[in-house]
Amino acid sequence: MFPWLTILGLLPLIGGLAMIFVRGTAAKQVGLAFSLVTLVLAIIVAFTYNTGTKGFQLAEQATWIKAIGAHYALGLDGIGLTLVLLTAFLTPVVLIASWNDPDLPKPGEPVSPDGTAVTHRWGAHAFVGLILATEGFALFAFTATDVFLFYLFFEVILFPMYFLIGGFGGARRAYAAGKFLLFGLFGGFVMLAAVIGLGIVSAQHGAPSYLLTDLTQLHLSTNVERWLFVGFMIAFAIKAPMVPFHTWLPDSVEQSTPGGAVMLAGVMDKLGTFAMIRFCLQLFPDASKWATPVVMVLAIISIIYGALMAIGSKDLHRLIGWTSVSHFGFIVLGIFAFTTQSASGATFYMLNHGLSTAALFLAAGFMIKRRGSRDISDFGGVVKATPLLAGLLLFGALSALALPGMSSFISEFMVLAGTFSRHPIYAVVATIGIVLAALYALIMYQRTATGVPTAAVTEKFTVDLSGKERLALIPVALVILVLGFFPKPILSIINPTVSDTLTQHVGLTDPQPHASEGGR
Amino acid sequence: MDPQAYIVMSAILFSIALLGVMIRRNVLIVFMCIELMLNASNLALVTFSRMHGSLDGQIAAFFVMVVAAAEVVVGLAIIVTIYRTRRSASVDDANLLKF
Amino acid sequence: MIVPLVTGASFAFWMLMPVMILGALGTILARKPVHSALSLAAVMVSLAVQYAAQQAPFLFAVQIIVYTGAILMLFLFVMMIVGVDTSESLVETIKGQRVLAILAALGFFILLIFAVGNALVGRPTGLAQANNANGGNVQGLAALIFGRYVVAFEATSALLITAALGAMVLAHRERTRKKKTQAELVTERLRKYAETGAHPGALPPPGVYARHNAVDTPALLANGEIAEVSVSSTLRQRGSVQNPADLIAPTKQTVQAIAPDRAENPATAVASYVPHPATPARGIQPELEPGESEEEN
Amino acid sequence: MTPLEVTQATGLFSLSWLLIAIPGVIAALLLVAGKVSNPWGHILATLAPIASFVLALLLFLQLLGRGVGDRSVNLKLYDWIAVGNWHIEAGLQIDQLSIIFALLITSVGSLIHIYSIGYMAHDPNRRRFFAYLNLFIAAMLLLVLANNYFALFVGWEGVGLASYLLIGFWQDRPTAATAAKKAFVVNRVGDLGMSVGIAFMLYLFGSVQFSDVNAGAANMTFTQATILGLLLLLGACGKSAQVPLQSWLLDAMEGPTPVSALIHAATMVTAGVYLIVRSHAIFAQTETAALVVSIIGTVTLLAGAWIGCSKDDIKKVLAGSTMSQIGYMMLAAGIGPAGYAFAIFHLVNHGFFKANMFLGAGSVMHATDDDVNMRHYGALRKALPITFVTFGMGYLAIIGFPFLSGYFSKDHIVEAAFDRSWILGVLALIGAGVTAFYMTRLMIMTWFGRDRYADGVHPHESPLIMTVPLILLAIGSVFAGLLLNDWIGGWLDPAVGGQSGHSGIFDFSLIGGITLPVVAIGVVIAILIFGRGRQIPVEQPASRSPFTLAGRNDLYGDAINEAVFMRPGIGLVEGVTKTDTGGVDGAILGVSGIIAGVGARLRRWQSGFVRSYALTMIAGAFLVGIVVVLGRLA
Repeated sequence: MFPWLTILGLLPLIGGLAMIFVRGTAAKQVGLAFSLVTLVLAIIVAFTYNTGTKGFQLAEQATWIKAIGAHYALGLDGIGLTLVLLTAFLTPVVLIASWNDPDLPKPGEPVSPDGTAVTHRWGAHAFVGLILATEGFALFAFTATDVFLFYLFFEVILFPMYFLIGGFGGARRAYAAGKFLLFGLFGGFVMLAAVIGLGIVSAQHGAPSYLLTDLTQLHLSTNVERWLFVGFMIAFAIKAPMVPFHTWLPDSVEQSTPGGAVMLAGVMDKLGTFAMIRFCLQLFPDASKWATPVVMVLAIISIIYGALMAIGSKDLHRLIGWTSVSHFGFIVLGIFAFTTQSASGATFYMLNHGLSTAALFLAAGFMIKRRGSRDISDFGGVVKATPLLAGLLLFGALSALALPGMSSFISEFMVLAGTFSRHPIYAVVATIGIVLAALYALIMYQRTATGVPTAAVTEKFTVDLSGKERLALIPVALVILVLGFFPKPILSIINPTVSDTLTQHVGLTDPQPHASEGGR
Repeated sequence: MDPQAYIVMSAILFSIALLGVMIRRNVLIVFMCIELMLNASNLALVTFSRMHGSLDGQIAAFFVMVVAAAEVVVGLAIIVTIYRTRRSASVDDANLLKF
Repeated sequence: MIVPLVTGASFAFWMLMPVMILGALGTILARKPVHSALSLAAVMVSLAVQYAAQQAPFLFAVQIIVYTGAILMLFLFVMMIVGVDTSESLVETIKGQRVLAILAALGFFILLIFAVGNALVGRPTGLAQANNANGGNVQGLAALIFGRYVVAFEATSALLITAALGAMVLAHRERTRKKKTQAELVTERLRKYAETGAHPGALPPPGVYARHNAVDTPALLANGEIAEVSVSSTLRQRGSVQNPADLIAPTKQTVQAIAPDRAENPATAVASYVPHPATPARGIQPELEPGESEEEN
Repeated sequence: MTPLEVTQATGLFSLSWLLIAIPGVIAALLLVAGKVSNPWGHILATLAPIASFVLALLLFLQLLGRGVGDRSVNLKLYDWIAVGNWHIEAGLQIDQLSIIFALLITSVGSLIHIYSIGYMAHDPNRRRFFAYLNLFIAAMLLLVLANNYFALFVGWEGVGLASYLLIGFWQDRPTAATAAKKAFVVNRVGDLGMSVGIAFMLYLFGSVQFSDVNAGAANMTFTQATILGLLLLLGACGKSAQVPLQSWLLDAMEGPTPVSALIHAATMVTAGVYLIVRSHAIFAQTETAALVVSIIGTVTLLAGAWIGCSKDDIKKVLAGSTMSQIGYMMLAAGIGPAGYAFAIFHLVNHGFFKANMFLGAGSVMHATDDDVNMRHYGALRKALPITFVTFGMGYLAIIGFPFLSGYFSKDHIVEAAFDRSWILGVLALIGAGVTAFYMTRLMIMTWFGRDRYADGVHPHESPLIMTVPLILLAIGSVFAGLLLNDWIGGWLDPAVGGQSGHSGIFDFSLIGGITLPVVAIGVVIAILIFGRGRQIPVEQPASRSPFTLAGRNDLYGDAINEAVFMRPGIGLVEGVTKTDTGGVDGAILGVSGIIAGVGARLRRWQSGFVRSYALTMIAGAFLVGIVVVLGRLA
C-alpha cells in the first residue's frame, strides 16, 4: 500500500531540512512550494477518505520498539482528517502572510512587533523551516495511531515552536518562549508517566502494545483508569489550554510573530483537544465520564474567564490569545458533553477556531506591522485609511464571536445545543460567553478601526492590503463563509468517527427528544 | 593460591587509588592514581580469567592497557597544555567550570 | 592430588603484598611526584609478577613493557616539564574533604569486598586447558584477539592513532605572531640592553672544572663569584646547584699552598679572590669561611 | 388546532431561494468588486430588491390562487447540519405569513433603495452603503422565509450584522461606532435567549423545523412551554427594542436616515413580533409567557411614547414612536389567537407609515444641512411641500385618523386588549392618546409656526428620486388599512392559528368609539401647548419636571444598564485581570521562583573543585552499590 500519510508528514519536514541549503527569498519560495504540495496531498487524501468505513483508513503499521510495544502506526479517522486539512491549509497561508516578516529586522532597525529595536535571531530560512517542521510534526501527531508515537510528536512539536517564539518574537520573547517550553514539558512529563503506566498495564495483559486498537481492548481497573486519565488529561489541558493551566498562551502569542501565533494557537494547541477525543475518550471512557463535572466546570470557567480577560486586554495579540482560551473552553465543553452533536461540534470548532484565529491574527498582524505597535490604544480610525484591512479584521472578529453565517457559528451552536440536550444548566451558563464574545470582538474593532484616524495612523497606514496579504487572508475568509453555509462536507467526515467514538467507546447514546412525538 | 586474596588485593589497591584521587592536588599524582585503579582492575580481570578458565579476562586486561596507554598520552598532553597556560599543576587551580 | 602447602604463586603473593600496599600508599602520600612515580613503578612490577603467577605470561611482559616501561617513563618526562616546583603541601584546603574522602574510600572498599569478593566461590578452574588449546598463552590470546575480538582490536588501532594525533594537536603551540627574524631579534635584544641594561650576548655556559663538569655547576666569574645565569633556573629552584663554596675550595687550597712563593715573589702574585666591594646585586655571594672547606672531604 | 399541511415546493416556488440569493449575491459582488463598481453599484443594488419584490409578488399571486389548506409551501435546499438525530436543513417556507413579510420587506426596501440613491448621492462610500443594504435585505428575507428556527436565527443575526454595519456606517464618528457596538451587544443578550431557546427546542423536539415544533408543542409541559416562550421573548425583546433591551434603538439613529427607516422602523425591529407570531404554537401552551409578552408590549408602548414626548431630535422622536408602535404589536401578539393577525396588520401598516415619516425626516434633514433638532425647524411646509404632504399622511395614519391605515389596526389592537384585560386596554388607549400628542408636537414644531432655522440654512425640496418613494409610501400609509382590513385576518389565520374576529370597515365597536376621542384629546392638547402663537425656544429649556427629564434621558435606560451591568462588568474584568496576573500567573511565577531559589542554593555544590566532584561521585557510587547489594540481600 502506498504510504500516503508518511509522505504527507514527511514532506514538510523535508522542506524544513531543505532550508539548510537555501536562504532568503529562495527559502520562502521553496518552503511555500513544499507547503502547497502538502496541501494538495492532503486534499487528495481527503478525497480517498471513505466516510462510510469505520476505523482508521490509509493505515500504515510497522513494529518500532518491540520491547515496549511501540509501533510506527499511522491512520486517519474523521477527526484526524479534519485537523490534517486545517494544518495543511494554514501553513501556506501563514507562509504567504509572513512573507516579509522574517526579513524585516536588519540590525538596529526598530520593526519588531512591539516597536522595540529587537532583531530576529535568524533569517527567513529558519522561520520557514521552523514553520514547516511544526506542520510536519503536527501532521504526524494527528495521524499517529500509536500512543507512544503520538507522545513523541506531541512533545517534539514544542521545539520548533519554541524557536519560533524565541527567535522571531518581541522584546520579551525569551521569557515567553521559556514559559511556553516549561509548561509544555511539564505537561509532557506528566503524560509520559501516564504513557509508561499505560504500557505497563498493557504488558500485564499480554504482549505490550501501544497501538490504539490494542489499548482500547484493555480492561482497566477503575483506579488505574482514573489515574491514567488524569495524567493524560493534565497534559492535554495544558496544551489546549484550559484554566488554570492557561497562563503560557497569552504570553506566548503576545510575543510571537503573527505567523507563529497562528501555528501556535491554530494548529499546535489543537493537539490537546484532539487528543482528548482520541485518547481520553477512547482509552478511558469510564474515567472520562467520572471526570465530566470537573472538566465541564473548568471548561465553562475557561469560556467566561478567557472572554473577560480578552475584554480587559490592552494588547492585540494578547487579546486574541485570550479569545482562544475562551474558545478552547467551548471545545472541551463539547467533547465532554458526550453527545454526537456537541462532540462533532467541538471537532468542527477546532477547525473553525484555527481559521478564525488565523484570520484575526493575520489581519491584526498586518495592522501591527504598519503601526509598529501591538498596543490597542495606538490605533484608531484604521478603517478610514485602509478599509479592506479593517474590513477583514472585522470579518475575523465576527468569526471569533461566532456570527451566524460564519463556520464558527455552526460549531458553537452545535456545542451549546448538543451540551444542552444532556446538561442544560452548563449550556446556559456557557451561553453567557457569546455575549462576552460580542463585547471583546467589537470593542477591539471599535478601538482600532473606527473613529477619526489618529495622526500616527494616517501617517503609517498608507497602503491597504498588498497582493500577498490578500492572497493569505481572502482564502481563509472564503473557507469560513463557505463552511458557514455549507458545513456538510466536513461534518460528514467528522460525524461518523465521533458517533463511533461515543457509542463504541464511551457507550453513551444521544438523549431522545424530551417532548416525545415531537421528533422525526 | 586462593583467588579471593587477589581480589582483596585488587580492592585494596583500587581503594587506595580512589583515596589518592580525592586527596591529592597534584594533577600528575591524581593521574597516576587513575593508572593505579586501572591496574587494580586488571589484576581482578586476570584473576577472574584464571578462576573461570577463560582467556577473555586477559583480553580485557590487554584492552585496558591499550586504552590506558592512549589515555595517558592524551591526558598528559592536556596536563602539559594546562600547565603552559596556567603555570600550575594543581587540580584545585583549574576550577573555572563552576556555578 | 595433594595441594602443596606453599606454592610459588602464594609465595610471590605474600612476599609482594606488603610491597604493593606500601607502594600504593607511597604513591598517594609522597610529597614529590617523582617519589610517587617510583612507588607506582614498584607496584606495577609487583603486579606483573602476580600476572605471571596467575598463568598470564603475556600480560606479565606487556605490563612491564607498556606500563612500567612506556607509561611511567612518559610520566617522568612530563614531570620534568611540569612537576619540578610542584612539591605540594599536604595541608587540605577543601573543608572536610579528607575525612569524607577516607570514609568514602573505606566504604567503597567494603562494598567491593562484599560485592566482588563474594562473586568468587569455589576453586579456580585454572588456565591450563585454555592456554594449551592453541599451544600456549600467547597463541591463545592471539587467537582471541584476531578472532573474536578483531573488531575491538581494530578499533583500538583507531583509538591509538587518534590519541597520538590528539596529543600532538594539544602539545602543538599555534604560532599567533609572525616568527621573528634574526635581525629583529638582535634589534630587540639591543633595545632591551639600552633600556634595562640586560646582557645582550649569550649566557655563560656552566662551569667546567676538574672535579665538576655537570650542568648543575655554575661558572665562576673572574672575580671568584659564581655566574648565576649559567645554570638552568629549574635546577636552581630545585636547589640542586653545587655549593659555590665547594667549588672555590680547591682554588683556595692552591692559593694557600703557593702562598709562601707568593710572598717571595710578589710580582707573580695574583689578585685577591676576595670579592670586590662593588659586587653586582644578582651575584650569589660565595660564603668563604675557613671551616667549611674541611668538611667537604 | 390541527398542524398545517406543508406541501413541497414545485414550479415557481422552487425558485424562491432567488429572493434571498439576488440581494445576497449583489451585496457580495459590490463588496468584493471594490471601487470598480462605484459608478454603477447603487443602480445594481437597487435592482436587487425590486427583482425580489417582483418574484415575491408572483409567489403571492400563486399562493392566492391556491386553496386555503395548500398555501404553506416548503422548499428544502440542502442539509445544513445533519448530525446524530438532528436534521437541520437550509430550507424555506413560503406561507401566508412569510409572503406578507417578503412583500413588505421588498417593497419598502425597494423604495428606500431608490430614495437612498438621492440621499447618499454625495457620500464617497455610497457603494458600500448599498452593499450593506442589500446584505440586510437578503438576511431579512432569510429571517422571514426560513422554515426552521436555525435558519431564522442565521437571518436574525444577519440583519443584526447589517444593522451594526449601517448604524456605524459613518465609522469616523465615535458616537456612531459606539452606538453600533451597543446595538450589537444588546442584541446579543437577546440572542442568548434565542440560542438557548433553539437549544431547548432541540432538547424537547429534536428538531427546529417550524412544522415539527408546531406539531410537538402540544406535548410540552406547561413549565417547558413557559421557559421556551420566555426565552424566545428575550430574543424578541432584543431585536424589537422592547423593555428591558430597548436602550440601543435610540442610539441607533446615528445611522443614515434611510437605514433608520428601513431597519429601525419598517422591518428589522419588527422581527421580534414575527418571531412571536411564528411561535404561536408554543405560546398557545402557556398563558403565562403570552401574558408576559403582552405586559412587555404594554410597558414598551408607554415607555416609547413617553420618550417620544420629550425628545427634540426628530429621529429620536420617531424612534420612540417606533418602540411604542412595536409595543402595540407585541401587546397584540401576546393576546394570542385573537391578536396575531392584528399584530401583523399593524406591523405592515407601521412599515409603510413609519418608513414614510423617517424618509420624510431624512428629506427635512437633507434640506436643513443634516440638522435633526426640531427646535431648529419650523414653517418648513412652504419649503418642502411634497414632503410635508407625504409626512402628513404618515402622521394621520399613525395617530389613527379614521380610515387611514393606523386607524384600523390600532383600533383592533386596543379592542383585543380590552378583551384580554381591561388594564391592558386602558393602557393601550392612553398610549394612543399620547401618540397623538407627541406626533402632533412633532408636526407643529417641524412644519408650522415661525421658522427657526440657523442662518445660512436654505431649506429646499428634495429631488424627485427622493420624493417619489415618499409619495408611494404615503399612498401605502393611506390605503393599506382600507385594502387589508377585511382580508388580512382571514388570510393569516390558517398560518398563525389565529381566530381574529375581524370586522368590516364600518363595523364600529364601543372601544372604537372611545379611541377616537382619546386621540382627539391628545391632538388638542398638543395644539394648545405648541400651537399657533406659542414660542418654541431654539434652545431646549431646562426642565425640572421629572417626567420630562426621564423622557429626555431615555427613561434612564442607559443609566440603569451602566449601573447594573457596565460598572460591575468593568469591575469584574479588572478583578479577573488582577486575579490572573496576581493569582494564577503569580502562583506559577511563585513556584518557578522557589525552584530558581533552590537551584541557586544547590548550584553552590558545583564548586569547580574536581576533587569534590570525585568525592560526590564515589559517594554516589557507594550509595548505589549499597542499595543494589542490600536489594540482593533482601
